[in-house]
Amino acid sequence: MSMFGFGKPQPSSAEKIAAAEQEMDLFTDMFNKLQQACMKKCVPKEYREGELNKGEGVCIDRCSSKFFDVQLKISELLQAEAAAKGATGGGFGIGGM
Amino acid sequence: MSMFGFGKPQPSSAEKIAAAEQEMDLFTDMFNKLQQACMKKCVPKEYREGELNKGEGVCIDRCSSKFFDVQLKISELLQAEAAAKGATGGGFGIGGM
Amino acid sequence: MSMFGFGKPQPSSAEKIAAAEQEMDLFTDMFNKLQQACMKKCVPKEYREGELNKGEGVCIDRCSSKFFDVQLKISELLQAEAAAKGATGGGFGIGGM
Amino acid sequence: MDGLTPTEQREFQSRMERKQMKEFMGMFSNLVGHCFDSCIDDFTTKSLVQRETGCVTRCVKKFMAGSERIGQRFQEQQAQMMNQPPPGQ
Amino acid sequence: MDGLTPTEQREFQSRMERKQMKEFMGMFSNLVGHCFDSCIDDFTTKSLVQRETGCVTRCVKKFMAGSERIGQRFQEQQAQMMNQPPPGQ
Amino acid sequence: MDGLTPTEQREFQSRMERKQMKEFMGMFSNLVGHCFDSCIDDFTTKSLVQRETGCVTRCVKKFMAGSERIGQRFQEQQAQMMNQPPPGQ
Repeated sequence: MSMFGFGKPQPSSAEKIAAAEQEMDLFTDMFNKLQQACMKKCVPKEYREGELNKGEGVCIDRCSSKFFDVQLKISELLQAEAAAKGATGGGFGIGGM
Repeated sequence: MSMFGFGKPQPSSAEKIAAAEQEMDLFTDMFNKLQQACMKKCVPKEYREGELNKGEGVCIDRCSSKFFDVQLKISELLQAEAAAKGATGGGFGIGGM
Repeated sequence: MSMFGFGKPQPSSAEKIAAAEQEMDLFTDMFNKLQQACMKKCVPKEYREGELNKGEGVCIDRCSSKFFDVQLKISELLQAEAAAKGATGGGFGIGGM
Repeated sequence: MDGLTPTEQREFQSRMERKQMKEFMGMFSNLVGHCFDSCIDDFTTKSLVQRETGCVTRCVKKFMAGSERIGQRFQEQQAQMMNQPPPGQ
Repeated sequence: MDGLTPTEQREFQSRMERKQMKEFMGMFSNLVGHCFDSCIDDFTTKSLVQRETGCVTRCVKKFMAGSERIGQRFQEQQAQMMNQPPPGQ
Repeated sequence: MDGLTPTEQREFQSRMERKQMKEFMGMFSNLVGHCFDSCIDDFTTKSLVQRETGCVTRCVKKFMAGSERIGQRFQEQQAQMMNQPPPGQ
């Protein structure tokens, strides 16, 4: 990390790397949450068979679709909240106390 | 951790940064645990209303207070345990096996 | 990871450090999962006594043993799966979509 | 954070910003996971029904209200700990 | 990731590889935790009984099938979001 | 960790120390979360009642006893794996 501390263009590319990493982290986190949520809702834990049966597959498709809707809805709500609080930034839990 | 502040400036400031980061991580972790614990104990998951009602608010206040007490109690117990084990350090789970 | 075996010692030792860190992380993660699983299965949450009683101790020993078996079984299944998919790598969840 | 060179201060600040961003993302994904789990139980449709949308909205509002209240208690307790010597010393 | 020097690109790539390895390990330990929790409930023996081994095998297969299906939906949704302006802009 | 320069060794050691501190903190916050969840269910008072304090004390003792026992099994298994070629090779 210390190797990025030298001329002009470099810090900006260190920032780019950090941003790309964070985006990847958010994707992974969201995928994990989605998987956890929809496996719990759609796949019983008895494991009497190794295949997904048709009902489970359809349930997973709908569950994923609703998960994306919830994600979008919540991001809209947070944006509206942030806008209502003005440009003061944060305003959430520990970050914005 | 504060005892490390005396050597040469370069390693010491890297140490300071690391210590400040760790403290911030512990705060965040504790806040998340507290929130998870007290939302679970005090706020039913039906979400028939968007406001915290009076009972929920009072419950959150008392729950937070008890959470801090538990945190303090456990840190005392761990310190007593460490003292009883003498200066051998660690002595817990994976770190001290 | 195997592609790093070529050039001067310095990048290779940074790689070594990273690999040692990752191994340590996996160990910690597995120990935590094991502890969580076997405390849940073997130790009731009432806490009427502070000692592990004999039954709980025996349960923990067997539970740990079965946990290692499951770990081994699953790693074999994943290896077989990877082999069946050929040298295309990945093939799992987000990494191999 | 005294005694840091300007370069170190910039580095520190940028790490703190990344950390806050990470915390915000963690909070967001927890909120999505929690409100989804609490509000969505009908998989006969592929889009949210009105009842579910309403539940999610209330879930977010209540979570934020609770989060704010817990945050106040947390801050008060931090302040109190600062003004008080640790026990047994 | 344009505008990176070759050294930076190597650094970036090696970090991404470590991240993927970490994700794989996280997935592995979650899978072990989940299938253990779902399948193992008999502590009168210290080795897996046949029923448990079978359950673990099916658990892994089903988890992978589910994971793949969810991954497809996830990718489709990412693709769709790319081709669509964000709402309200 | 052979072949490291002294500077690298120091860096490595300091990272390991930070990691151990992080693990200790993670263990601490898990312990607080677990014992709070198991022992505290009465919110008619704002201070711990005697029953709760006792429960927390036993919870910590039992957690540590269990942790130590599981740690022994974990170490034995690691040692055993070292002395045994992996299956199928």
